[in-house]
Order: sequence, then C-alpha cells, then structure tokens
Amino acid sequence: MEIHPAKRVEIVIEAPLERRLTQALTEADVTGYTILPVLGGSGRSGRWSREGQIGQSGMVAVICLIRPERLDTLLKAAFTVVEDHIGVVSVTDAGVLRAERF
Amino acid sequence: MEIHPAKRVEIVIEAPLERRLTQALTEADVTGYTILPVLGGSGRSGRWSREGQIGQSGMVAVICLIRPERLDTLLKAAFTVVEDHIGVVSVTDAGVLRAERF
Amino acid sequence: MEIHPAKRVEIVIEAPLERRLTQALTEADVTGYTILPVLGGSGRSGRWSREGQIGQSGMVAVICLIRPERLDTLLKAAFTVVEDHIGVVSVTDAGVLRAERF
Amino acid sequence: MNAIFDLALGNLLSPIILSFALGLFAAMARSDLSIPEAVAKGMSIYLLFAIGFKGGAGVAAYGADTTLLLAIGAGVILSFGLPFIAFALLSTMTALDRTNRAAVAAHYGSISIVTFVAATSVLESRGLPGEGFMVAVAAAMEAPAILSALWLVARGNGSGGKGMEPGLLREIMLNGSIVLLVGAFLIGLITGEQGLAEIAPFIETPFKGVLCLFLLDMGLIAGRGLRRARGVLNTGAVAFAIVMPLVGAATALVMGLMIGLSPGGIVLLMTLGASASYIAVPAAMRVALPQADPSIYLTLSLGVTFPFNLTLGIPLYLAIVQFITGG
Amino acid sequence: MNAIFDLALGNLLSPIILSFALGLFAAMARSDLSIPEAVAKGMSIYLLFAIGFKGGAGVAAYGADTTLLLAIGAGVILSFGLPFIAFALLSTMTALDRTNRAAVAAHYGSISIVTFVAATSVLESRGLPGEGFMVAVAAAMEAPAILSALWLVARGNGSGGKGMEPGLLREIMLNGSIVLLVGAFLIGLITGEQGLAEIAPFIETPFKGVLCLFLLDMGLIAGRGLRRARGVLNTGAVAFAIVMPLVGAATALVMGLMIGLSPGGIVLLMTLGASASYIAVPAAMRVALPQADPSIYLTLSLGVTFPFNLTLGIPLYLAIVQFITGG
Amino acid sequence: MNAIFDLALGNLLSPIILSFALGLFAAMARSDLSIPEAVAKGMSIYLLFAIGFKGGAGVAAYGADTTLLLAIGAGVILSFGLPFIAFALLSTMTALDRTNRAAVAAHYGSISIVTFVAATSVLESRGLPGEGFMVAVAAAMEAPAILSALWLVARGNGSGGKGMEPGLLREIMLNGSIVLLVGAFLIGLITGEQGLAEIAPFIETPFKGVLCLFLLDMGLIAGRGLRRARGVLNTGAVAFAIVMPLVGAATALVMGLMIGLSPGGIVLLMTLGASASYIAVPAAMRVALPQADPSIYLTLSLGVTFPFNLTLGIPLYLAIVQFITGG
Ligand SMILES: Nc1ncnc2c1ncn2[C@@H]1O[C@H](COP(=O)(O)O)[C@@H](O)[C@H]1O
Ligand SMILES: Nc1ncnc2c1ncn2[C@@H]1O[C@H](COP(=O)(O)O)[C@@H](O)[C@H]1O
Ligand SMILES: Nc1ncnc2c1ncn2[C@@H]1O[C@H](COP(=O)(O)O)[C@@H](O)[C@H]1O
Ligand code: NA
Ligand code: NA
Ligand code: NA
Repeated sequence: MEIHPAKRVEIVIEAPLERRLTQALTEADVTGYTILPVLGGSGRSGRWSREGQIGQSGMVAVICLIRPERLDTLLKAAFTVVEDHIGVVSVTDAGVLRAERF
Repeated sequence: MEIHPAKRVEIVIEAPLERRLTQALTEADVTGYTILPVLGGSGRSGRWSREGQIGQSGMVAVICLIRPERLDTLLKAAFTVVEDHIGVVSVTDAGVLRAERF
Repeated sequence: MEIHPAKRVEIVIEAPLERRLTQALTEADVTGYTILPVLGGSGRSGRWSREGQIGQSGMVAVICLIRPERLDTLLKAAFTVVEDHIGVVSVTDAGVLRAERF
Repeated sequence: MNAIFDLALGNLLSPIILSFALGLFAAMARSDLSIPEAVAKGMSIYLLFAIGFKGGAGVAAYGADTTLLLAIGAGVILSFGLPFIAFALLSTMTALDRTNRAAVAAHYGSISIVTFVAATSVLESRGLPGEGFMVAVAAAMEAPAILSALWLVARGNGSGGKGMEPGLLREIMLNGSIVLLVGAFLIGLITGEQGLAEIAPFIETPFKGVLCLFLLDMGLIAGRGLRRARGVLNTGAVAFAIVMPLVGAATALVMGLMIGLSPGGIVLLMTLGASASYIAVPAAMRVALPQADPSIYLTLSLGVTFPFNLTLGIPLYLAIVQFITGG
Repeated sequence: MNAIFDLALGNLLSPIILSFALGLFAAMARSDLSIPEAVAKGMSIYLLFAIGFKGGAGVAAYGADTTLLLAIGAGVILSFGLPFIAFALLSTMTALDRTNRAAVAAHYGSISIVTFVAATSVLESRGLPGEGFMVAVAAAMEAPAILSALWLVARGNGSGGKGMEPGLLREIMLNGSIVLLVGAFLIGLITGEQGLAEIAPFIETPFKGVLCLFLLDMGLIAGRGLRRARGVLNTGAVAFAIVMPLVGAATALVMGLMIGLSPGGIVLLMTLGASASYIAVPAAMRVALPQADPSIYLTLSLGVTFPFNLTLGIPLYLAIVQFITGG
Repeated sequence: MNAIFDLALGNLLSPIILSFALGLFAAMARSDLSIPEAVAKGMSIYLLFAIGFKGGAGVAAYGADTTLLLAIGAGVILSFGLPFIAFALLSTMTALDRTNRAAVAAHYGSISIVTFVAATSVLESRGLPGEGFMVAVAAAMEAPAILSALWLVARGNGSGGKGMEPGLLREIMLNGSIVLLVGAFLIGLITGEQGLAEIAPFIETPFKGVLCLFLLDMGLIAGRGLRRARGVLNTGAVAFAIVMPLVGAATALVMGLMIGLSPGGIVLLMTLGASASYIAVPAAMRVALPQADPSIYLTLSLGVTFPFNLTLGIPLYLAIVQFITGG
C-alpha cells in the first residue's frame, strides 16, 4: 500500500488552552488533528495527576499529521499558544495511508 | 539494551468499528495492539468532540507495533475496515525492546 | 523553528505498576513523562478491555521524550519494572521544540 | 385549542423542559458547561433501568392481555413502515441523496427513549398513565426501522450501503439500551410489586430529578449540534423534522385507536411514532451507511425533532387524545 | 431442606440477583451493554461508604463488647488460615503450578465486600441483622490472606515471587477500599445515630437500587470473564471454586459459634469466609506475583464463586444457621 | 466563647467534616483511594443544580425586595475589592512576586461554592436559613476578582500578564459553574414551589450524603496538594491563608449589617467573603497569568483556607453573628 510522507506532531498542553490551540491551528489552515486525554505527567513544573485536579485543569495531547512542507506553519501556530505555558511539542517522521485525508 | 526494528501503526477510527478492526487484525494474525480513547478531533468531515456525542459514537486510536516485514499485511487488513469510513492511518519507524513480545 | 533531536519512548504497562515505573524513572533522573489512559489491548497474554476490569487493573501508556544520549539510562530503569510483567516498550526517533524542557 | 396552549405552557415551564432549555442556551452561548460522558451514560442507564422495571412491575400488577401483543405488533409495523413515509417526504422536501435520505428515515422509524420517558412523566402528573407494557413496545420499535433503511438503499442499486453486513443485525438487536430496557422490564415482571417496593426509593423517588440533569445534558449536546449545523441544514430539512413527527404521531394515533389502547397508551404510542432515534440508529448507520452524513441526521433528530416533541409535540398529542376520547 | 430451597428461590428472584443475571446474560450474548468504569467505581464507593457508616452507627447505637475484638480476631485468623486450606485443595484438585495456586489461595482467604453487602441485605429483609461491627471484621479480613500467599510462594524456594517487595504491605493496608470502609465505619461510630439520621436518605433509601445496578455491572464483568475463560478452566478448578466457599463457610461457622456471635453475625462471618476477593487481591497479585495468570484467579473468584455465593451460598448459610440456632 | 467552641466541635463531628478529614488522611497516608474525576464532576453538578434550584424556589416562595439587589451589589464590591486587600497583605506577609501575589489575590476575592454549601447546611440544621437569593450573590462574586487581579498585574508595567486576552472575559462569565448555578436558580424561580415539590426527592433528600462524598474527594485533593507543597510554602503564606478569610469575613459582616440581611444571610455573605476559589479562578489564571505558580495558589486556597473555613471559620462566623444580632 502506498504510504505518503508526513510529520507527526504531538503537543501536550494544558486543557484550558485546548480551544486556543485548535483555533490557532485552524487559522493556520491545519484542520486535521486528534485530541487524546492525559492522566498525569511530570516535567519542569513538577508532577501532577488528573486525580489531583478540579475543574478544567489537567492536560491533553493533540496529535497532528501534516505534510512535511507545512510543518513549519504548524509549529509556528502552535508555538504562539504554547509559548508561555507548560507542555511539550515533539515531531516524528511518519507516513500516512490516505494522502487525500490531510 | 537491544532494540529490535519495528513499525508503529496508529489508526484513528470510529468507535462503532473498533470491534471490526480488531477482528480484521486478529484474522490477519496481528495480535498485538493497544487501544487509546480519543477526546475529539478534526478532519475532512469536520470537527467533533466526545462531549458532543451520545452512545457509542466518538473515535478511538489503535496502536500496533509490528515487525517491518508484516506491515503490509497489517495495512491491508486495516484498510478493508477503514476504507469507507472517516479516520486516519499513520506509520512510524520504531524500535521495540522485547522482540519476543510481538 | 529549531528542532532538537530526541527519543520518544512509549511504555504500555499495567496500572498497578504505574507508581513503581515513575519512581524508577525519577530515580534515574528522568523527570519528563506523560501518562495516557488505555482502553484495551491485546498481546501475548491475550485480549483485555478496561470495561472488563474492576479496581485498579487495566493498563496505562507512559510517554517519555528524552535526549538520545540518555535513552539507555531510561530503558534500563524502565526495564527493571517492566521485566516480569506484561506490556511493551517502544522507541521512536523524534524532535523536540523546546530543548530546555527536557 | 386554549387547553392545548395551556398544557403546552405548563409543560414548557416544568423543571424538566427548562433544564433542557438551560443546556441548549449554555451550548449556544459556548459556555464550557459539560456533563462528563460517564455520568451522562450512568444517568441513561438509570433511566432505562427505572422505566423498564416500572413497566414490568406495572404489567405484573395489572396483567397483560392480547392488547400487549397487538401493541407490540403495531409498534413493529410503525417502525418498519415510517421510514418509507419519511423517505418519500425527504424526496420531495429536500435535495438529499438516496443514502442520506435512507439514513434520516431510519432515525424517524426508530424511537427516542428519553422523549418516551418525558411523555410518561407528563402523563403521570396528569393522572393518565399508559399501559406498563408500552415500554416493551418502545424496545420493539428500536431496530426494525434500520432494516427498512438498508432495504431502501439496497433497492437503489446498492449505490450506498454494502447491504446487511453479517453480525450487524445481531449487534442491533443486542444493543445495550434494548437489552437493558427489556431486561429491566422482565425483572420488574418477575419480581412484581414486591420487587418494586424494595427498590422504589431508588427508581421512583429521584426519577424526575435525574431526568432534569439528563435533559440538561441533552440540551448541551443538541445545542452544540445546532451551532455546528448552522448553514448545513436548509429550510426543507428543518420543515421535514417538524412535519415527520406529526405524520408519525397521526399514524400511531390511528393504530392506537384500532387496537384499543387506553388514552395514556395512545399518547405514548404517538410519542414513539413521532420521536426519532439518536443513540441506537446513529451508531448502526456509522457501520452500515458510513457515507451518510452524521451531522444531517443527528441535527434533525436531536436538534429539531427532539425539542419539538418535548415542548410542543407531547402536549399536542395529549390534547388530541383527550379531545378524541372525550377525556 | 425445603425451607432452604424456598429461601434460595426467593433470593434468586430478587431484583438484586436478577440484575446480576441480566448482566451475565448480556455479556454472554455479546451485547454492547456496559457501565462506564467511573460510574461503577462511583457506585462501589457509595456502597463501601454506606455499609461502613451503617456498621459504625450500629456499633454506636448498641455498643460493642469483647465480641467485637473476638470477631475481628476470628476474621484475621480465617484470612490468614484459609489460604493454606485453599492451597492444599488446589494441589489435589488441579494441576496449577505453585504460583498460581498461591495466587488463587490469596483470593479465597480475602473477602468480597459485595457478597457481604448482599448477605446484609438478605438478612435485613429476613429481620435477622448481624452485628454492626461485622463491617470492621470484613475490613480486617481483606489483607492477611495476601501475606499467607506470599509466604506459600516464598517457601517453594522463591521460584515465583520476589517475596515481600518494600512498600507493598503498606500499599495493601492502605488500599482504597479498606481505608474507605474503615473510615466510614469510624465516621458512623463518632457521629452515631444523629449522623445517621442526617444522611440516611442518602445511604439507606437508595441502597438496594444502587446494589442492583452494581450487580448488573458485576454480571457483565463476570460474563465477559467467563466467555474469555472458556477452555482455560478445567473441571477441577471449577469444582474447587464451589467446594472452597463451603469449606470457608464451615470454618467460619465453627468460629462464629465459638465466639458467640448472633445468628445474623454468624451468617455474615460465613459469607466472609466463603467469599473470594476480586478487587484488592488481584491488584496486589499483579505487583507481587506477576507470573500468576489473572484469567485463572479472576474467573474462579468472580465467574464461579461470586455467583455461587450470591445465589445458593447465602441462602444455604442462612438456613444452616437457622437450623442450628433453632431460629 | 464556650458557645463558639461547642458549635465548632459539633460542626467538626458532623459526617460532612469527618468525610473531608478522611479524604485528607487518606491522601496524606498515600492510600490509593480516589474518586473518579467524572463522578466528582457529576457530584459537583448535582450540588450546584440543587443549591441553585433551592435558592430560586426560595425567592419564588418568599419574594425578593431591594435587599436582593443590595446584596448582589455588596457581593460584587467584595469580589472586586478583596483582591486589593489580599494583594497588600501578601506584599507584607510573603516574598511572592507580583504575578503570584495577583493570582493568589484573585482566588480570595472570588468564592468557594462548596464552602457556601457547607455553611447553608450548618445554618439549616441550626434553624437559621439565609435568604434564598444568596445563591445569586455567590454567582455574582465568582468573576469580578479576576479582573482586579489582571489590573493589579497590568499596573506593574505588564511584567506578568498579557492583559485581558480577547474572549477571556466572556469565557469567565460563561464558566460552567456560573451558568449552572444561575440557570438552576432561574429554573427554581420560574417553577417555584411546585417545581421544587416535583424534584425535591432528588435535590433535597440525598443532598447531605452527596456532600459527604464530595468533601471526601475534596479532602483527597487537598491532601495530595499539601503533600506535594511541603517545603514550597513558608509560614508567611500559610498565615495569610488564615488571616485573609478573617479579613474577608469581617468586611462582609459590615456590609451585611449595612444592607440589612437576615442573620443567616450575613453568615453566608461572611462565608463568601472568607472563602477562596479553587475551580473557576485557577482555570482562568492558567490562561491569563500562566507564569503564576498553581501549586502556590491551589495549596493556599484548597489546602489551608478551605479546611479552615469548613472547620473553624463557619462556626466562628455564625457565633459572631449570633452574638451581634443577639440571636
Ligand atoms: N520529556 C517529556 N516527555 C514527555 N512528556 C513531558 C516531558 N516534559 C514534559 N512533559 C509533559 O508536559 C507537562 C508539562 O511539562 P513542563 O512544562 O516541563 O512542566 C508534563 O506534566 C508532562 O505531561
Ligand atoms: N491530519 C490529521 N492528523 C491527526 N488526526 C487526524 C487527521 N485527519 C483526521 N484525523 C482524525 O481522524 C478523524 C476523522 O478524520 P476525517 O476522516 O478526515 O474526517 C478526525 O476527527 C481526527 O480525529
Ligand atoms: N505489538 C503490540 N503493539 C501494541 N501494543 C501491544 C503489542 N503487544 C502488546 N501490546 C500491549 O501490551 C499489553 C500486554 O501485552 P503482552 O505482554 O504481550 O500481553 C497488551 O494488552 C497491549 O495493550
Ligand atoms: Na419514530
Ligand atoms: Na474468604
Ligand atoms: Na472570597
């Protein structure tokens, strides 16, 4: 089966910023992403767990598959939101099965 | 530690098809996979969020680690299920720690 | 945007061992990780689903982004916990946006 | 006419409908108010269990006769038949393609259990309870409509669906809500009044309150759907979503009178005929007719027909039955 | 004998047991009916809190004497001792290896709080309530069995477990369900009848209904386990899962008579002896004895012994006690 | 003085406070006891709906006069003003930077609805209920404090926040808990006593019990926070978290007397002034002041001030009001 080259970007970000991130992505014309729940984690700002939270706190993971040439646009858009906040952004080389899909 | 080459396939698919997908995988002798919940996403068919759903709708992410030579078998099996439906299939090069495990 | 090389390690492990794993990681000075919930899966020890569980059973996926040179330390720490148990450990080449973050 | 209006107003100002309206408003205003999926599912399990159990205990207390069988028969015929009417209406009122028309039609043949529950609740406060076995009729009406829709698609030279996938029928019949509803009905039937006495403080006392919170969630979901569907739906489709429940209710009214249901029972059958599914059928459509667009059938069913029935439909059906039966 | 049979039948036809049966059926038939994990956990928290609180308030109302201490002592001895009997039985009845035998044995020394709750519920409707402090006995029996199992493995030249990992004992003792049960017991003890009056509408009124839905979920889980375990389990293992509760109940009967419990209290102690854990112990086994196969111990405990106790066991234990004490 | 002590003790030994203490203990002892997020959220939705509805029905029953408007005005002024007092206190008592001081200040201007609910519950059992409309006052006090905090940061040449991001104000005002509280209040107001009668078995009967389990969860969360915060917080900050509620309560006392609230109403206004937010404000701070450290403001608000108000604060405020009003 033909596999089309792509980049897989994974953004772990605070839940209250989710709406802002997807909006920034949409404005940058990145309309393909998947949002996964996160149970807990640890980073520079210490350890946390969803069970120790009330309300809309906690984090989510946003996964974007994107054409390699559009990676920079995506990262710039994401960065404006993530910048001041805790969270990580990672990129992996990937392939996608149905190219018309993204 | 020795790392064995593998492919990591990530399939985002509608929840009502989960059973069909894992069945197709099992029939193709792919018996290792992990299923993650998905909170929401966006793609060609627009935006959705788990909170806007009733019943078994929504999507799940199925992750398979597989020997590189078996990738095509897996993709073909997955494709028969995913074909008509919304969702994405992506592939990444990976390594696995315990080769006897897959 | 500058992307720093990294390794992305994904460990699928039984939930009752989560605390032990994160402790082992912390002791090995790996303080960055994200924990995702897992709905179900299949492997050498058969198929399971979170819905078929009571209490703290089930699995979680722990994702670590780490500098390539520290990969071996991480894998050794993880291995002491995962060793006797069911689960998988996979590694992918990745890049990270904010290097000071890990 | 005035009576209908008063009834509708009284209905509109009940905590139940106002909770739905609150949800609708919150979603429209893009509030982040949300009810966790697990809690919503828990509440729907509670409601299905309670309504099934009470129905079964009702049959155990007052007995069942041939009307029970006739009513189930009528329900099955409605569920099989209404999709054809819906399909025809959609062909004239909208420009939807065959697959989407069939998918929407399946929803209107099947039923909405929450609308049924709301009608039960209204009837009880009016002292006009329907037959206990109407719960079984509701369960029997969930699935047949799906088969009609698949047949409608297949007839159009299979351009859309792959026909009846093996396993799908079984899956539809063993759908969680059908199993729970029928199972609770049987438990109520077996344990009867004694069983009801044991668990009444659980399934009767807080029932209306839980229904409020559940409808709050339904309002949130419907509101989000409507917000997204702006522009997607044209007037024809929206008109269909209001005409079709009236057609379904009218058909059900005739059948209810023919088989001799009580006034309350007729109102419930009309409500079933008028209501459209948004749980069982959408899931089945994703498997059987993936080309059909969920935003069309969900918005019509949940965004238009559901609130219509809840606010105007049920009082109207009740008033009509009261007028006809001179109640 | 007839009395036992009638009792068993009456028990079988209660909404509680029928809900369990419904879940079992739905899972066996592969219905997609399921109760969200969070809701099931919420219900178990409710049940533990309610049962603990009521026990504590009961002790506050009627006082506690040395029987309380004796009963807790008896419970601890049972929990430590039963695994050895279970291990010996498994050695003769099955071909399981040492680790798996020890793991299964741990489950049968420990207890199932839901079985205990169901027994309480049956006793109450028979007007034969046990001592309030039996809740404390239940809590005391959760953990010791795990230590016996680890010792049994370690004795076999450590071929299986790594012995007692540091932190594990603390983890077992501070297990969520033990903390909640004991904590609620203490709150009930401290606030007494006044506290009970304040929250009785929450912890007493809907109790049986919640138990129904909870057992529906247990039925679903047990059914899924049984479906998966087909072929894995042989006759010997299944026979063990029915013989062992009888042995446990008999041992508990003797101890209960010796320490002078009330008839209701004896039935509860027998139920504790007869029941097998499926929450605390499985989690501990995954950490301490990872080589043991969960599908063996979970299926025996949850798939065979749990339904056996619920349907036949409890009525049997009650009938025996009534026969002996002439009740 | 003795009366205060007795009241405090009586309050301490209620199931509600003991449940909180149990959660605190379990978290401190690192038990794995936990309440699923979805269940906790479901309980908070229940509590908000119930308290809002009861407040609205109360206003419908007894009417509202200008005191209602005065009370809302007083609440808004308190919410706007208290952050400035808090900011000044923090400047002298701690070495926190400007952004963190502003973030903490926002929490103390806003309110904790659970503390409010607990106070309502205490007042009811003392036969001293406050005005129904105090719920509306609570809702009105949620947001203004956030604006004061943002202004405090902006004044310090914008070193911390980016000012008022577009959309944030709307987001804060349409925060789920505000919408639910106000919405339920309006539903209660519209449906009045009849509506209350319909759903009272749901929103009144189990209320205290649900509050117990909810506070158990709050105890778990507070305990986990405290465990993590060891060392992070110094004496100055902790002292602030006890002094500030007293200052807030005193300010509210004066305003409550001025606008002529009932004794119960004054206690509620004092409780609102004394309590600190841990739901709405933290989420807003993550967006508006991301540089502020959540572990500081959450620990002070949830780990120190919340338990202080629950155990000592409320009885104290009640005793003071009884002393002043000669009640
Ligand atoms: N190296 C890492 N690998 C995986 N996840 C991380 C890593 N660093 C941070 N995270 C995630 O991002 C969150 C915030 O990280 P930080 O901004 O470093 O406090 C953490 O709670 C983790 O969920
Ligand atoms: N480019 C993408 N990156 C990540 N997830 C995607 C992408 N495209 C689609 N998805 C996921 O697949 C679902 C269906 O996509 P689609 O079939 O394009 O409507 C979306 O809701 C997303 O969860
Ligand atoms: N090849 C694989 N790909 C993805 N996940 C796997 C794979 N093998 C095992 N897993 C996950 O690890 C769990 C335990 O696997 P095992 O130890 O093989 O029984 C499974 O239930 C899956 O969730
Ligand atoms: Na219908
Ligand atoms: Na036992
Ligand atoms: Na305040």
